[in-house]
Amino acid sequence: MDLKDWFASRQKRREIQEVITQPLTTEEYCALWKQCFQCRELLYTRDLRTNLDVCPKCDYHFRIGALDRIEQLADENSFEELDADMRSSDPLNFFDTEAYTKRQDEASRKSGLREAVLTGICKIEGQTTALGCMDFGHFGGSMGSVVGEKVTRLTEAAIERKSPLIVVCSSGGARMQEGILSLMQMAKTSSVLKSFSDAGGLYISILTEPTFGGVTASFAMLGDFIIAEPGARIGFAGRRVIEQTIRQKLPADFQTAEYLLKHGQVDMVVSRNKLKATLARLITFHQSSASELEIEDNSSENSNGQGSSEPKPLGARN
Amino acid sequence: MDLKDWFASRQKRREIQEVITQPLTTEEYCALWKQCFQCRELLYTRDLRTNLDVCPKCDYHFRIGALDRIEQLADENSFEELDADMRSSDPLNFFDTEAYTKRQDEASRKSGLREAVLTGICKIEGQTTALGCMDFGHFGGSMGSVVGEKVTRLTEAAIERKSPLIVVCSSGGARMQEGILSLMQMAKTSSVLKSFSDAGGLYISILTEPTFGGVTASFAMLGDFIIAEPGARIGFAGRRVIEQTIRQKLPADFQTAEYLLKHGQVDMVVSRNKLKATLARLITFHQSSASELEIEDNSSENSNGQGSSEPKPLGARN
Amino acid sequence: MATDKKPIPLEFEQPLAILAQNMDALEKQLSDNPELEADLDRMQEQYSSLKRSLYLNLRPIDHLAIARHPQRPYTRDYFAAWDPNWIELHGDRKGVDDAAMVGGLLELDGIKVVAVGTQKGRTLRDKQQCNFGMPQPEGYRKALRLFRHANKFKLPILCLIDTQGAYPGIAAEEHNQSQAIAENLMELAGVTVPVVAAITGEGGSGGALAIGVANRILMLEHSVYSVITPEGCASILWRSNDKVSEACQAMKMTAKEILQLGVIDQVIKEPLGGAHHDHQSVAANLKIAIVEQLQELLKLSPQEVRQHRQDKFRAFGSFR
Amino acid sequence: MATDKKPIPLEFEQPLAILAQNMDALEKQLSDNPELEADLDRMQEQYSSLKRSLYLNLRPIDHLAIARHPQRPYTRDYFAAWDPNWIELHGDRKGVDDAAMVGGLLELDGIKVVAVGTQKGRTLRDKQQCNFGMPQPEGYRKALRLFRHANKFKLPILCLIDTQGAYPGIAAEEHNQSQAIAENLMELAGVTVPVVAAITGEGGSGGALAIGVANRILMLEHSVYSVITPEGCASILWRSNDKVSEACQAMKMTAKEILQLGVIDQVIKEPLGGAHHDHQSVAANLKIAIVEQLQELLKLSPQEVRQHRQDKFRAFGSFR
Ligand SMILES: [Zn+2]
Ligand SMILES: [Zn+2]
Repeated sequence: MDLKDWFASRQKRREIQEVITQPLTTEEYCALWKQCFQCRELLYTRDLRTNLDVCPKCDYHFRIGALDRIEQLADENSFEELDADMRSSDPLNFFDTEAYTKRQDEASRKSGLREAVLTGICKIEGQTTALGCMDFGHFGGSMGSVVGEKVTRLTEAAIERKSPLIVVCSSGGARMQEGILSLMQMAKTSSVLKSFSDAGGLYISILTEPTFGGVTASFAMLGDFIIAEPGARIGFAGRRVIEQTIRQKLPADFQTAEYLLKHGQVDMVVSRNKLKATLARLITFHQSSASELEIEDNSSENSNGQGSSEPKPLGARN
Repeated sequence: MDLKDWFASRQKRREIQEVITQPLTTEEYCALWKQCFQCRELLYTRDLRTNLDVCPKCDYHFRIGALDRIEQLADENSFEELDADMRSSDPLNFFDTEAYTKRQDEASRKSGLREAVLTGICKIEGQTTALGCMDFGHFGGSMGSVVGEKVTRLTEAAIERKSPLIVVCSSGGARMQEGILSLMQMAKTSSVLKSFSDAGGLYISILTEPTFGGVTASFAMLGDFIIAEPGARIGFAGRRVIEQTIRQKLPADFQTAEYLLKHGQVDMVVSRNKLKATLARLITFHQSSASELEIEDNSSENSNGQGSSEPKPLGARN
Repeated sequence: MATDKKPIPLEFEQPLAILAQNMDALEKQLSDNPELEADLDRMQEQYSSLKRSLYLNLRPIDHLAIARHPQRPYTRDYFAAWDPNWIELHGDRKGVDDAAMVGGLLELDGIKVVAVGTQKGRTLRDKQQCNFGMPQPEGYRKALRLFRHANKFKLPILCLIDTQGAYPGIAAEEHNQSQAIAENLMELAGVTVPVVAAITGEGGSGGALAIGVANRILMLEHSVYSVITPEGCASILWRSNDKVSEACQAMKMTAKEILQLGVIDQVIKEPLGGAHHDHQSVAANLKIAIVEQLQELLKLSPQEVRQHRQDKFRAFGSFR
Repeated sequence: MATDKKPIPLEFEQPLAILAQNMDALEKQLSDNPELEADLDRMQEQYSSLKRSLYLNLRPIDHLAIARHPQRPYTRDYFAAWDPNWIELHGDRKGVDDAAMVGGLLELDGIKVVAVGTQKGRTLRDKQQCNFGMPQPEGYRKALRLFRHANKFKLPILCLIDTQGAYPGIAAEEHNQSQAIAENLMELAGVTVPVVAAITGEGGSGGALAIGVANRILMLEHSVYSVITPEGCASILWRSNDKVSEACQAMKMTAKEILQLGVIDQVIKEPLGGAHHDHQSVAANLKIAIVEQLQELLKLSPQEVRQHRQDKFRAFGSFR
C-alpha cells in the first residue's frame, strides 16, 4: 500500500467517524474519484462506498479498514468497543532503521487507529456477537502483543456471554518488532479458541485481502466456518518468499480466495454485499435453543458495566 | 492362491494341530521342500518353519495361517479360543456357479478352519491380550457375518478385560455371498472399536499379505498402531480393478507395505521375527499404571467361566 | 431439476416406448381419421396395463437401471428442492474440495441439519468434475469434518447416498482411501446426534457405507445397496461380464430385499417408472420420511441416540 | 553421533583455529627443539584465555552460527542417546511420511513419553530427504496424530525443536500449511498431559511454535528462537542481506534473552564452544533437565496440567 492509499484510507476513516456524530455532508465526497485496481475503471467514490467498496463493474473488492468493516457488519450503533485504549509497548526496545515506538506513532498517524484490530460486542441482525476487525492500514495489520491480547479478550468475552465470535482477518503476519512475544500471540489466541470451542462456541473467521503469516497460521484458520472475500490473497508464506525458495514462478491465482476454495481450505467465498446476511444466517443456524438465546440477549443488554473487559461506546474512543 | 498352495497350507495346518497334542515327529518334515516365491531358492521346510516362514535368503515373508500366527505370537499354550464353533449361515440363499453352503464346506475342507478368523485371549510375553488372527487360506480371508461377529466379540472381550487388542489381518475383502450383511460388518467392527477406543483401549492392527477391501477399510486401518509385514500387499481396491479403471500400469511397489510406509499409512514395517517382541514392547509401553495391570491379570486368570463369550482351550476346538 | 425434460426410456422400457411412439403416430392421424379413436383408446389401455405389469415385475437389474437413470435426481437436486437457501460448505481444509461429496447446512421443516451426499453430476463436465460420483479420500474427509461440526453443535446429520463406490485410483490409494472410509465409520458410530441416511440411487460398498452408519436408513423404491457393484460381483464369481443380472439377483440388492434383511428401516415410494419421472414428488416424499425419522430420533438423549445407532449395527449378521 | 569427528571451526572461531594450527606446528618441532616448550605453554595459555573471552562475549549472530553448526546434534541423535530402543512411528495416515518431523515412543529414566521433533539431516541425501528440517503440513499432521495418541494414553509429550520454520512451497500452501500449524497450536493447548519442549538449535517462527506449546520450554545455551529468521527480518526491515547480525541483535533471539523475556523456563548449558563438541554430555544434560521438568509436571492432575499450559501462554504479551 503506498502513501496515497494510506491517505485516502485515512480521509475515509475521518468521514466515517463523523458519521457517528453528525449527518453526512454530501459535498465532502463529491471531489473524490478512485480508480479500480483491477479493471482500471474510474469510480465515483460515493458510488463505490454505497457499494461497500466493491467495484460495481468488475466486483473487485477494495481493501477496507476496521471501522468500515464494523459499519458494514454490525447493526447501526450497536458496536461497543472493548479495550479501546490498549496500546503496544516496546518490550525489546526495538530499533531497525527507526525506533519501534516511532513506527507505532507513524502507524497511528496514518491509520487513525491505536492498533491493528478493533474488538467489541455488537449485534448482527439483532444477534449479540463478539466482533473483531483487523486493519491492514495500521502497521500492515501485523500481530503484536496488543492484537493477540485483544483477540484473546474478545474470545473470553464471547465465552462469558455465550455469544458467537467473528474475526475479520487482514494481516501481513506477526509483528517482528515485538520479536518472540509476537510469535507467542499465535499460541495465546489458539489456546483461548480451544477453550471457546470446548465451551461449544461458534467461531467464524473471515479472510480478507491480505491475510498471511502468523495470523493465518493461528486464529484465521481455526474458524468453525472460514469465509474468504473474493480475490483476497491468503497464505502462510508470502509469494515472494516462496518464489525465492522454489526458484520458479507461481500461478497467477496462487493464494487467492478462489484458489483456497478449490483446495478445500475455506468453506465459501462470499461477496461483501452478501457477507452480513450470510453471517446472520450462520449464527441463527447454530443457536441451539431459545433459552440460550435469551441468556445471551440479557447479558449483552445489561452487562456493559460488568466483566473484566468493559465495552465502551465507539464514540468515546479517541 | 492356487490349489497347490491351498494343499501345502492345509498340510502344514494339520502338522501344527498335532504339535499341540503330541511331540513333533521330525520325519514328517524331512521330505518337504518349498521354493521361495521371490528368490526362487529351494528351501528345506523345517528351516523355513524355524525361521517363521520367512525366506532366510531374501527375507520373503510367506503367507501363514491363523494357527501358525497364534503359535508365533501367543505364549505357549496360552491361547484360549473364543466362539470356536461359530459358523456362517446362508442368509441370502446365495448361489453363483455353486451354492454358498457348498463353497463354505469346500473352504473348511481346504483350510481345516470353520471361518476366516480365529479369536481368543492369550498372553504375549506374559501380558493378557485379546488376539484375532485372520486366515487367507479360508475363503480368501473374506469377511462375512462370522468374521465381523468374532472380531466384534473379541473387541468386547478386550473391553471387559481391559486388555489390549491385536488383530492380524489378511483378507481379500468382504464376502460377497453374504451380500449387504457382509458390508455391515465393516460398520459393526468399527463401531465396537469406537467404544473400545473411548474406553482407552490399545488396539494394534497388523497387516499381512494380502489385506484388501472391506477389511482394510474398517478394522485394519483403525489401529492405534498399524504394523505391516515386509512385502505384504495392502490396499482398498485391488490392483486389477485400479488398472482397469485408470487404464495404466501401476508401479511395481504399489500397495506394498513399504509403499504404505512411504505414504504415511502405517507406523512401521516389522519383520516377522521381531513382531512378537515389538507387540510386547508396545503393550508394556501403554500400560498406564500398576493397579490397572493387576486388574487385568486377575480378570484374565479367573474369568474363564465368566462373561458373555467364554474362552475355551484351543485343544477343545474341533 | 430435470423434470421438464422427457424421460429417456431404459432398455427394459423399450416395449412401452414403442407403444408410445405408435400412439403418437396414431394421434397425428386422428384429425383425418376420427374412426381411429377406438384404436387409440385400446392402445392407451394396453399401454397402461403393460406399464403396470412392467413395473410390478421389475427384475433386480431393472431396479439397477432405474437407480442409474441419467435423469434421476441427485443430491444437489434434493438439497435445492428441500431448502433453496441451503448453505454449501466446501473442502476438507487440507488441500482438496472433492466435488463428488457435497456438504452443507439445510433446514427441513424447521429442523436444522448438517447434510452430506455423494454427487454424480448431470452434464459431462459435471460428471467428470464429480468423478462420476466416486469420492476420493478427501471427499470422505470433507464429510468427516462436517460430521464433527454437526456433533459439536448438536445438529442432526443427514446423508444422501448415490455412488458406485469410493474411487479406485492411484492417488486414492496413496491418500489412504481405506483409512478415510474406516475413520468415517468409526466417527459416525460415535456421534451423539441423530443420523439419518437415505440411499437415493446406488449404494455401492464401503464408499456408500462411509456415510451410511445411521440411526435410520431409508431407500428409495428403485435404489440399490450392495457390498460390491453387480459388475464386480459377476466378474469375480462368474468370471463373466454377461452375468450382471444374475449377480443382481443373487446379492439381493433391491430396496425391498434389503428391507427384508433388516438392514434398512423404510422404503420410499417412487413415481411409477422411477424418480426421474417426477423430481418434485419424490423429493417431497423423501423429505416427509426424513423429517419424521428425525423427529423421532430427536426425542432421544445424546447418549441414547449413539447407543441406538451402535446397537442397530451390532445386531447385523447371520451365523450359527 | 558426530562427536568423534573433529569440530569444524565457525567463522568467528577463526582466530582460535589459527592459534591451534600454530600450536600443532610448534608441537611437531618440540622433539628437535625442547626449548620451545615455554613458547608452547604460553600459547596454550593464550589459547585458553582467547577461547574463554570469545565464548563469553558471543554476539547473537555467533549463537546463531553455533545453533546452525553442521555437526550439532539433531533430534534423532538425542532420541538414540536417550533410549537406544526407542520406537519410531511413521506417517500422518493420510498419504505422507514427512522425514522432517520425527516421532516415536521413548523412555527417559522410566518416564514413557511420546516424542516428536524436527530433523535436519546430516548427509546431503538426508538433508534433502528431511527438506533441511522444514516440515510440510503433513509433518505437522504426523505430530498432531501423535499428540492425540499421547493424550489418549495419558503419555507426556516431548518436543524437540530445530527448524528454520515451516517449508514455504507450492504444495505446502496447497495443503494448507497455515491450518496444519494452527491446528497443532490448538491441539497442544488442549491436551491434558504434560508437554515439555526443548529448542535444541533453531526455533524459527510458526513452524517451531507448532510443536512448542508446552508447559515447560527449555533452550540449549546456544540455540535461538525467533518470530522470523534473521535473514527474513533483515530483508524486510533493513531491506538488506548484510544486516543479519543487526536483525539477530534487535530481535533478542538468544536463549538468555528469551529467558529474560519470560518465554522459556530454563537454559541448558552446552560444552564450551557448543553442543557439537560433545554430543554425549549435552544429551545427558538435556535429558536430566527434561526428566526433572516432567517429574514436576506429572504431579499435576490432567486438568491442572492443561490449565497450567493455557495460563502460561495467556500471560505472554506486553502492552499498556
Ligand atoms: Zn473494477
Ligand atoms: Zn527367498
